Amino acid sequence: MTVNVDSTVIVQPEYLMETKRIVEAILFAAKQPMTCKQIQQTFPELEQPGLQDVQQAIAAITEDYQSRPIELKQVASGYRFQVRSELSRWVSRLFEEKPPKYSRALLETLAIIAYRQPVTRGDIEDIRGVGVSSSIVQTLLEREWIKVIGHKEVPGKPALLGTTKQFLDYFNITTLNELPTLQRLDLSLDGTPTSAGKE
Amino acid sequence: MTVNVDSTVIVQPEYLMETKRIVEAILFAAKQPMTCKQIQQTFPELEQPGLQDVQQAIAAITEDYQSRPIELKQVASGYRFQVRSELSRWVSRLFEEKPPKYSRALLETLAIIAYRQPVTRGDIEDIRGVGVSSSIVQTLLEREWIKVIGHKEVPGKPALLGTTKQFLDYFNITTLNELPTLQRLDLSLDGTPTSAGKE
Amino acid sequence: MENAPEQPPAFAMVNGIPFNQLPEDLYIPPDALEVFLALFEGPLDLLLYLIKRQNLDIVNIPVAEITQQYINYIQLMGLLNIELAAEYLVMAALLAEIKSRMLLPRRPDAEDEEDDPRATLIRRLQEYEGIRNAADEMDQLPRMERELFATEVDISALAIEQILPDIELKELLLAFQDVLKRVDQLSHHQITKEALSVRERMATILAKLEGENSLLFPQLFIRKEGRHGVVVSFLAILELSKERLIDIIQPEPFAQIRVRAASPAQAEAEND
Repeated sequence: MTVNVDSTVIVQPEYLMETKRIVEAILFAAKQPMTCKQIQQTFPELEQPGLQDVQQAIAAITEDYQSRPIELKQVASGYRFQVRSELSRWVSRLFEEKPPKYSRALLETLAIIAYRQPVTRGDIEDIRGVGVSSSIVQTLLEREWIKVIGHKEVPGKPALLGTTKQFLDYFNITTLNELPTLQRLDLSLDGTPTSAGKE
Repeated sequence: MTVNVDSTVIVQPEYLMETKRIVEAILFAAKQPMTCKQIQQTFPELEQPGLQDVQQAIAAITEDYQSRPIELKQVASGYRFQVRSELSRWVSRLFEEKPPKYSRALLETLAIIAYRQPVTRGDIEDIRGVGVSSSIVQTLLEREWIKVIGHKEVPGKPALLGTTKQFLDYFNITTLNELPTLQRLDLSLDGTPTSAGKE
Repeated sequence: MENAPEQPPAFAMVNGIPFNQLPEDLYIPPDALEVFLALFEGPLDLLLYLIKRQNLDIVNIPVAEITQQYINYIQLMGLLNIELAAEYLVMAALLAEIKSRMLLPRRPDAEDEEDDPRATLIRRLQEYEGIRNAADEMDQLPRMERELFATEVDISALAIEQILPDIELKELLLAFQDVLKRVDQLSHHQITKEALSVRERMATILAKLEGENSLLFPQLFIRKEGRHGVVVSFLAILELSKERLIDIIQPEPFAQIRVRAASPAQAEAEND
């Protein structure tokens, strides 16, 4: 604890350690994004702050890091500290492995699941007009970007696929609404083109 | 750097600020401690700051985090950010998990060491008929249930493993003689629904 | 393009050269063309490409023309031995069907879009185009490991009590029994109290020798254990010697017998 050096140093009893300080430590120590609730419950049982206190602490911390090269960011499954994207040019050099590049087939499959969920593999094949390789679905499942969210009540009970919070986290967004708008042309055949529709 | 407090405030040239910002980002993103040299070499070749600049940046960052719940700390292999130890009490609940269960392989390895000591890893592999992962041996060593009690005089000088006093204490026995024998097991397990028992 | 005006638009640009015909001329390295053609993600993708290349609107596809181009393409793919998914052929058949139906006079009462044979195809093309664009845009989003990096803050300074798994003595024995069951040459009666105490004594003696240059033979016995203890220690020493874990030395006749650990470098004892 640093001190306002005005003669009287108030030694804080341990249990009075500021909520904000603890919230910050929890966010830094956690290996995945943390919701307010999760942060609250990390405190020892009898010392848990109110959710509003946690929220306030988060706002204050976000403010504190405004000028630093890292930021406290809200994604789908909570808050996490991350390096600001404008520094990626330097930071990416830390890692010998190039970030994974995903094939068009994988990205299209992922986009269909994201925008049209819940969908079956058959639905994906209908939209893309071509078979879906199981290795693509496997990769997406393993990355935990998609999951089976049910089964369709048709013969064969095919799995219905949807996206996960981890998918949103990975792409740095909080909800599916933040995905790029799906542009769709109208279906009129009378020659009037392109009144763009939104999903 | 903030140290020489002789009234003259030196305005830092901007490129120095930038360096500091990048160094901070690198330290936050790195998965292991970073030396000054490693930090320097993370910069693109034509933009690498001097080692002294890196050193200065580190000093400034250390200063900046003085009042925060994390600190930039120098350890044997370089610098890294770490959560301050005084926050253990609050943060530790993040990492408390249900105790895991030891694998079959670990139990068998421990049993062989207990009943057949002193044995080498090779001996254990011979008896089990499969390789012994070093992480299992490591776990048992860390748990202080086994120790290296010598080395076998054969090529490679493999370590000879035996059980420890802590091992006896854990099982609440005073000597290895008190380890149950198979005969006794057969008696005591008579009628109990375990996988073992009669052939 | 500076080609003859009558020529149809290029099928493909390879190294900047427009490519108009099946590869009879050897200008075009077939490999490059193969790579180019293999880029298509399916029949819809290829169709979209053909339409976009001519700046045509999806809703006004000149079916006859596009069908011809499409068929040219899949012939080309066949010629180059690009593995052609069945979907391409299905699409060719569909196009041909639409084309033939477009040639027939429309019934006057069939104003419905439903009856336009192109409707389904157009809807699918539009849907696919939307997804294709969305996939492109999604690929541009900043994402972890590429533009964004998690912060890695060490927690080793924290005192975190790790809860370790518990095991019971019985489990240990069961594990050992399982091992023995798997190994034919070992049988139950070898695991006797006697053998175990010799084994334990072997470990004790090795531990005693650790850090010592050598010990006198009698130092390895504990008098107060009595006859039984002496026998156990003696058996342990013989066993250790047999397994070449210790050396028994007598420098000259009738000199005191000494025992030392077989490993000369005692210091190594801790690291394996």
